[in-house]
Amino acid sequence: MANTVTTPWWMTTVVIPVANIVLAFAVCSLLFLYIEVNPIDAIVAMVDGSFGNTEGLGYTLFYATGYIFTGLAVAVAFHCGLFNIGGEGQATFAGLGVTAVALALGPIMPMILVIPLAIIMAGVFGAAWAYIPAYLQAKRGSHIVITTIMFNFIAASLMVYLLVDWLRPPGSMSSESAVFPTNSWMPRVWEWFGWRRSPLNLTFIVALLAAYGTWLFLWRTRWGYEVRALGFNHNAARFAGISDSKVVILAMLVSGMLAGLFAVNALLGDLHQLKLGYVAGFGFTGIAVALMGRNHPVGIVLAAVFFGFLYQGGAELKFAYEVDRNIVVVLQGLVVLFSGALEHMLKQPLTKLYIRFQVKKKEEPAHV
Amino acid sequence: MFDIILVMVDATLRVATPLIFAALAGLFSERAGIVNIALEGKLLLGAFAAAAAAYFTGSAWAGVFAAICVGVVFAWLHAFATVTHRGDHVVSGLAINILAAGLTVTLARHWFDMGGQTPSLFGDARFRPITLPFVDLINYIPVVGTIYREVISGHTILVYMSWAAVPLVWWMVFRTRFGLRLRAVGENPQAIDTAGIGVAKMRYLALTVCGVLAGLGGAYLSIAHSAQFIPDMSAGKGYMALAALIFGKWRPVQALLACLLFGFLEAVAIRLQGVEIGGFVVPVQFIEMLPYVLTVVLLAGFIGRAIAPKSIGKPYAKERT
Amino acid sequence: GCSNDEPAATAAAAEESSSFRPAVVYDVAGKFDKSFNEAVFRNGVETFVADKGVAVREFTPDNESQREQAIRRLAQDGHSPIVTVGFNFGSAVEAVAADFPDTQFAIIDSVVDAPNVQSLVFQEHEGSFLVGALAAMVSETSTIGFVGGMDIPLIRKFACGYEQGAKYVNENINVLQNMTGSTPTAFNDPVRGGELANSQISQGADVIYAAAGGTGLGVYQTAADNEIYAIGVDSNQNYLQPGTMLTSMEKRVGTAAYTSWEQSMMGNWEAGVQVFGIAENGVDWSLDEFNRDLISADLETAVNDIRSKIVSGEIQVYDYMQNGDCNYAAM
Amino acid sequence: MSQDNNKPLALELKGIDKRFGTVHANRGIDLQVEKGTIHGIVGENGAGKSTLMSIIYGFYQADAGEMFIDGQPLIAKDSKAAIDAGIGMVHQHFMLVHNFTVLENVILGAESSPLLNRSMSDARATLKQLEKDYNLQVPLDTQIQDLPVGIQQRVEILKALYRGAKVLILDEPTGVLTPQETDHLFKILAALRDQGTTVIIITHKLREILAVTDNVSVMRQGAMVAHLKTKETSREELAEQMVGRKVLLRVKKGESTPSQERLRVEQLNYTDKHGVPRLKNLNFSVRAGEIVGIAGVSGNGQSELLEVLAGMKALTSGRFAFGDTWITHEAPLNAEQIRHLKVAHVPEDRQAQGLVTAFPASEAFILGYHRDPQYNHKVLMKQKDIVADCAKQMKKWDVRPPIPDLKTANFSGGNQQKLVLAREVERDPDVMLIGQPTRGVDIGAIEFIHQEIIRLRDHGKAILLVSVELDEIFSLTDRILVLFDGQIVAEVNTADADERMLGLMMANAHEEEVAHG
Ligand SMILES: Nc1ncnc2c1ncn2[C@@H]1O[C@H](COP(=O)(O)OP(=O)(O)OP(=O)(O)O)[C@@H](O)[C@H]1O
Ligand SMILES: Nc1ncnc2c1ncn2[C@@H]1O[C@H](COP(=O)(O)OP(=O)(O)OP(=O)(O)O)[C@@H](O)[C@H]1O
Ligand SMILES: [Mg+2]
Ligand SMILES: [Mg+2]
Repeated sequence: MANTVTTPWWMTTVVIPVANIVLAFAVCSLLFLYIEVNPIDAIVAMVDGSFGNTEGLGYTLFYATGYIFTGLAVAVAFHCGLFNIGGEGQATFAGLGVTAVALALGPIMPMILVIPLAIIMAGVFGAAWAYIPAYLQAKRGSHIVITTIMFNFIAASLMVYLLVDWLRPPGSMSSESAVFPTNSWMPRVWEWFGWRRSPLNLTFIVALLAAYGTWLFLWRTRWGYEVRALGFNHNAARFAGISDSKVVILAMLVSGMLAGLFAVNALLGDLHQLKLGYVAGFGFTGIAVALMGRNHPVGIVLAAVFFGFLYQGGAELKFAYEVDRNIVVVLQGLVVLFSGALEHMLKQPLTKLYIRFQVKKKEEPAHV
Repeated sequence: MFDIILVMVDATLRVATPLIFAALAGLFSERAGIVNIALEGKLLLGAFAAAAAAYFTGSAWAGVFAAICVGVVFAWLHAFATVTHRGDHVVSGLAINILAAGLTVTLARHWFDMGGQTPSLFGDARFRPITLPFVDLINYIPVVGTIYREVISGHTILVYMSWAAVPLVWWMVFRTRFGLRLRAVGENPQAIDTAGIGVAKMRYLALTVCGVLAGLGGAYLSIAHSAQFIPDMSAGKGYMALAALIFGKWRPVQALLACLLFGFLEAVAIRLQGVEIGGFVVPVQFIEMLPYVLTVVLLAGFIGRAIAPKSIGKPYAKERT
Repeated sequence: GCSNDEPAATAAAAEESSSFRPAVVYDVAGKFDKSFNEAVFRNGVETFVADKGVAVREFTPDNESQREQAIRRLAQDGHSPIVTVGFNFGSAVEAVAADFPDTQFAIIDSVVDAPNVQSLVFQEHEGSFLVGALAAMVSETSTIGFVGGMDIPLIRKFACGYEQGAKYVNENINVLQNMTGSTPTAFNDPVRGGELANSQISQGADVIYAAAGGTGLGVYQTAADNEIYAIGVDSNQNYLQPGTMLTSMEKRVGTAAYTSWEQSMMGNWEAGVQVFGIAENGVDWSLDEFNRDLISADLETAVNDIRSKIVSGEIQVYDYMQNGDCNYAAM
Repeated sequence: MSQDNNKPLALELKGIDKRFGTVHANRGIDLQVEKGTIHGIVGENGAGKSTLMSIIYGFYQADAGEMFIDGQPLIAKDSKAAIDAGIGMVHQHFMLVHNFTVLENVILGAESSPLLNRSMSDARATLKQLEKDYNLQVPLDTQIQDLPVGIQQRVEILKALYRGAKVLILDEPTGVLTPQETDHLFKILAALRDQGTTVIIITHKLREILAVTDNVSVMRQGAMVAHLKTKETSREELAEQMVGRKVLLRVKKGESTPSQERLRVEQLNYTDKHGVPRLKNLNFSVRAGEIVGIAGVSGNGQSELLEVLAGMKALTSGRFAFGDTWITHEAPLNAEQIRHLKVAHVPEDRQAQGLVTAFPASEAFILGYHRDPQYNHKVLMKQKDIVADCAKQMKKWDVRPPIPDLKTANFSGGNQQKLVLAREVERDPDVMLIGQPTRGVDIGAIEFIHQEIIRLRDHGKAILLVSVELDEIFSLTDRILVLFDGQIVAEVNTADADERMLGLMMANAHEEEVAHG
């Protein structure tokens, strides 16, 4: 039929994302100039502080680990056509599971059992917190965006209650649990490789495995097939005998599980105790990570490193210039804006340009 | 007991005001087919703009004006992404919320260097409660007088504006040409387009009104309800307003009632700590959770299904490319 | 703003660790919170810089995981002593102090038991007793209020001292008490503070003491709007709403920080718990040009009388922390 | 062009060109429409008719070309400009707000006052007059969603007239109407013409063109290929112009030899989620080796019947059986379970139901069979086998291009349909449920698909065929069931049926008409 010209892969996966990031940086530079920080210096400080030495790199990859989990969580739900804004709450809730295992079993079990158990619990708790919104979406049609947002708030309140009334050691004033026994601490990378100290830990490997697992799940199993089929075209899914509600719930369980694994990195890997608000917006930023990573595990790992860089670079900026780290939040917002909400702004003209060029090449001889 | 109820109702009205503004703002947006989780960010930006402008100028009205301007600008950004470039509405909303969180604190630190807060506002730089006329006159009438004095009178001007806004919005949406087109563009933009009215124009207009109202809500937070901006001061009110809008089935009066309900629950949570129910102390966190749990329960369809404007969240594109 | 002229403070700076390089890490509310952190800044950092001509490196973390990162970073860069403002730093200081045995650390409001950590704790109940007594003296309704920030033992300690002071003056006084919340945001929620004050006022309170950080600002505002008295906390907050700020319960955290740096500079810094009570000038009530008109000579004498009784030990103020309750009558 | 110029032109187009991304929808189109005539435009699906009309109406903007209305240049930068110039359009898919009343829909965008009540009372008077003039009765205060499509169409016409249209464009107005409703519409159009309105009507039903128009233009693949006077042309000529070559009107097929019963339906009822009964007490059966056609005007339950039988919707009461497995409301089976009963389903709308167009062909090719052990290890799928199988079938069914990795959306309609047929047929089913097998498919593919369906019948499949094209029903089926309002109103052997009779049955006017006649 019509001469179809497809845009080449490098257009959508390299040129456009990079253009969007550059645009975000450019706009943010204006803000840097306004607050009297030379944007070039700022970027140099950020890059140097996050990749320039093993400590910075460690932090960058540590943050990236968290983003990989929350980004994958968003992506899996997205492939099912769902917007899981509840990563924050799922990770929060999973923190309770991890804490329970670490505090209850840590003293009586060897590391080799405690850590895997804690990982499982993180997944189970995360999934459990995603289950209710999923169920309500599947069976009662409540809008999952609203319900997951509400579940973030509910998780936050629940966490306060449990932490303050139950988990806080008597007499302690901070809202934190007791410190976990050391045999539930994730081995840290710097101890092994002679790096400078950073919280980067074995969970990074778990995150990479999770990314690979997510890819296998989505593109190499029949369940992933059903998730994607439903996400793209729910009529076709119904035609194929795919159960809407089962698949929605499955996708959200996997999504919640991935978000829950965030707790492993943050709690077993770094904090070693449950603290209020320990998720610190990573659940939300996971949405940006997934968007930038185009909802593909490989893209997500790369985007996660990018966001890890932003986060660590932001801290570095603060050390260097005393500017508020929030300027990096602005940068994140701009990245979401340009690579998410305004994705067509550059994509359309660029691809149009490309197509016009290609069509001319193809059509001229045939049609005059 | 009567006293406690009065105090609660009084607080409810104060706490619900930003929700009312934001819900009405959302109403314009969503009726026009634009999902607006950016309400949260607009409230925050409005609050910051109002506090900063009021501080610099010493005038609360200048603060309101600034909040409205900022509300409208970010509403246009939302429109630019979702209408002009047909971006995803939720993603655009999130981007604005993230931007709002970052921008307010960055600018606040740059201008005031107070950990992201603005300085406290004094005198005319903030709105004060106004005592309505005739309070003394009818004060002596038993119940009515007390209610008038304690509950109706003694709020800031913005509270009264929010009350006035509800019937005004109702009239605009259901009794004017603008309202007819607004509702049509959210139900079936093609019908609007083929009727010779620009879909984009209608949606920009709707979002402009949305920005104005959200700005008012933000201004209320920082220069009427309190007297300074603090980071993350919106604290989820934008989301709650959206939920109220959905309960209200996208109708102003019902949305108002939902806002009052949420406001009431918040007022309860503020005041009732360690309430005992049958000897069991209800943790305050559970009361704080209540609006959220209620939202979830109600959304699960126990109030009858809310039917959203039909083309909400769908980018309008004539040409598939 | 705060000028920090050092170029990017990276590892290179750490080399010259021989020189004296004090540092402070504020809590997330920041050094301009008009309260706790600000007191460290105004009466600690600013005065120290002015007196000694030595720069103090300042830092404010943004979130939980940055606390430890910041302290560690400062220690690595050769800063010492590092004063951390607030009990929230407890676990972070504990962890970092173990890794940097040669660096001196100080923590305010918390006790960390390590050979290189100084724990600076205050007798807030004594100061609160004073302002409670004053509140009872001026109250006409025999009802006074207390608005706490986050519901933790430390804040209960304030409340308990306040109540004791009030009852000492007027046994039948009604002391309304509210906590703003159970998370750290309870220290930074003026809106909620205002609502709580409103509620106490409607129950008859005519003096309200806020021990709630930034939340207090809403309390003072509401008190001013309703023309009743409010009592400030931590810093001298009398200037905030002149005319209705009865006094402030000063907790001289700034002085404590100052002392720690000075000791280190002089070489007589010692680890361990240091207690700051009324006797040590660590807590006190404040009287300045902003509240001079509110405090009659009689009142002043009466309060100072109680003050000296506390110093002398004639009045023993019960500390909530002793048993985690406010059963002072049992003593 | 051979149009005599005695009549002035109401509308003239010169060199209109339009692309949608890679699709060249209109290629340099010239058109002249005489004032006070009914002008037909015919062309196959996707020929570009709707696009052209939408350009005139200002809904799309042409990339190149000029338009004139009454000799004056028309710059239709948006629909408002076109409306102001006196153009009205009834779109193929109605442009109505479903939860507005008729009155609100009519005034939308043409309100006489900023206040709604004033506008509505103004409009009410005008509309009463129009209703009378053109015999276009509509209930003004009823919501659109409560009205049948025929009436909705009248609302669209009223909308145009209310705005003072001098040129009225109707895009495929008869697709949703029974032959009798169509006749009524044509009477209205004739009345409009007689009062001086120019009418442009689009359809691909040649009979209608011949019945109602004065002039006719033919479009093929985005270009205007002929302008003819209706009186001087014939069905055959038009068909040939439309498809660009001589076309076979019917496929050849032998006698059917039905054997055992494969599908049996008893007292089947289906009520949709809004509580509207869609299928009422259906009873029929299909035997191996026969093709049973379901005829009816769109929206009379054909789609629901297919979906219920295929397990996509659960029946409300009654029962049906494939072979000897009974399916009831109490014991429903989903689409997958039904497929296991050796039932294949070619859905009516392949893009919306039969395929996931974002998937590569190899993945779309296993939709519905993705759980088969053939394609699965314990956990992972047998990726290589899937691709190989797809490649094999693509070759066999001549799907072009035969690339299993190509995104399904990038195949043309006919090739997509072949992919779906290949998938469903190659599992050797006993029963086939086929909906609209050739909708939007080019002629070459139609021939191929029709022959394939006949071949399947001859191999002993039991086939249930739903089609809105009566021609297709006639040329393929052995038996015809007529659905009207969810009921089977007639059953005839194809050999005994003729088009007129079927049309009457589809309108359920059979009995009356017979009584009259
Ligand atoms: N909005 C659009 N965006 C992209 N492509 C379009 C759009 N509308 C139509 N097309 C494409 O343009 C071509 C012509 O479509 P058009 O709707 O004009 O055909 P038509 O003759 O009206 O067909 P039908 O009989 O099916 O209505 C088709 O290939 C179609 O897919
Ligand atoms: N010779 C042919 N071979 C294949 N398809 C054809 C042929 N002639 C017409 N068609 C297609 O068949 C469809 C209907 O054609 P036509 O208008 O002749 O049918 P009709 O009998 O007049 O109408 P109706 O089906 O409403 O009774 C059109 O889509 C047209 O493209
Ligand atoms: Mg068409
Ligand atoms: Mg036909």
